[in-house]
Amino acid sequence: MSAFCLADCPIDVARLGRELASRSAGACVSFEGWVRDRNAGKAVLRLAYQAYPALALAEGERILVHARERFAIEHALCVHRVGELEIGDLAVWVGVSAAHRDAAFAACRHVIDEIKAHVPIWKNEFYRDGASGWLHPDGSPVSA
Amino acid sequence: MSAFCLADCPIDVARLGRELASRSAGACVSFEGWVRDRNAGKAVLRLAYQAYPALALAEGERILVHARERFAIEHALCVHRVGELEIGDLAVWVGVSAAHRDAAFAACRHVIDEIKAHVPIWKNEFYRDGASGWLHPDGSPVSA
Amino acid sequence: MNYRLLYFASLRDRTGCASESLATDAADPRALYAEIARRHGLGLAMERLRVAVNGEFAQWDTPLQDNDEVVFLPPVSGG
Amino acid sequence: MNYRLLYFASLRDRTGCASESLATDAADPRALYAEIARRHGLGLAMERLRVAVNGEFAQWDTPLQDNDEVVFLPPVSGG
Repeated sequence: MSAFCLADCPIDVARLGRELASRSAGACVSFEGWVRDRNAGKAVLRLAYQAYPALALAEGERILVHARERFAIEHALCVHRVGELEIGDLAVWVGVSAAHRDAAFAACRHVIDEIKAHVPIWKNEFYRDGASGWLHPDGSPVSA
Repeated sequence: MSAFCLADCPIDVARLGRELASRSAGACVSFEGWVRDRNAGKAVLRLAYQAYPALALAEGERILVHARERFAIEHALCVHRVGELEIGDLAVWVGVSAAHRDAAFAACRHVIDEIKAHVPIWKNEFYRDGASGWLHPDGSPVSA
Repeated sequence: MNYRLLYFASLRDRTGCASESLATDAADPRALYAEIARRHGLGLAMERLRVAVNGEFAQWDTPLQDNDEVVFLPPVSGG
Repeated sequence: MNYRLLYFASLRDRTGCASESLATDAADPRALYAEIARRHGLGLAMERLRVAVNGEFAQWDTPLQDNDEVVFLPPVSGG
């Protein structure tokens, strides 16, 4: 399995968690990004993620390889959803196992920050007022 | 359900994760402490946790209440195993949901650190060389 | 030269297409973006974008080859 | 006075019991620990322990009441 995946169906967190298992790991930290019902003060109904798959997979893999080099961790995995999501849905999952919790927390945080900053995936939010919009990483709208 | 529990059977992580759900939460961070096959250079075969239940439950609850006051989070839960555990078993689980990931990461880390430092639970490691020992928080042995 | 362009997010909405093939004299991504921005009326400044060529990040002045796949990437917002 | 003592971890192993009831003149946890340390031959210094009375952390000089439940807590090692 690649360490970074795109998924167009719900993420199976239990199965992913088992991939992190290791007899020498004492800590496992996971991050889940969920679809919130509000963003920047606007009521959100649902959202859609679009990805540029070839580059997203390469970038995601690069980020996870780098995390394994930089932190004393055993396994690091990430799955990002694409397509339509509802409020409460799991949009992105990052899991890291390590001998000790310092490295697991630091690497998990690093990976989600890097994924959000660099992987070519775009979020389109659909608002209760009928508007929709592609977002910047800081949550402000992009217009082309 | 109390926010802090002791469990003498395997922890149902999927069910606990559902307790963290919230339409206004965009981030969920969880920590799992697993039984490692080594500690301080010694090969570990299995371990046993003992708790002083009345005080452990009160202390655990106090730590989670404090976390909800200190961090901008929605839910925080923790379950700690007692009894006999094997290598790879889940010994302690902490889950935190929040609007944003900064608070979720910080609170999750804070909770596990406080649990390990203050809740009256003791770990007895059984080593391959036949020895066993109750441990200090720093991993060094306690002798009474 | 002929290029294949892929569009994502706001650029896909604005151009109205997920991909297009283009014959042009533009020899690097900078010139190519100027041309398609003019043709599609794109308002997103080049400084806000990154560019990828054949599935890898590239520079704005990287010389393009015939049949390259070129993608102008709006600011990402995954996670 | 009569106290009920609970023992955990290394103290349980050393005393060989999970709990015991004790009639003694010791009037605070400090005096009580000195007595049981002597009787059970405990080597763990009081400075390494905390004490709980009736399920709550207490001070070493908190006056004890008849029938209090007293627990001397070795350094914890959960997680």
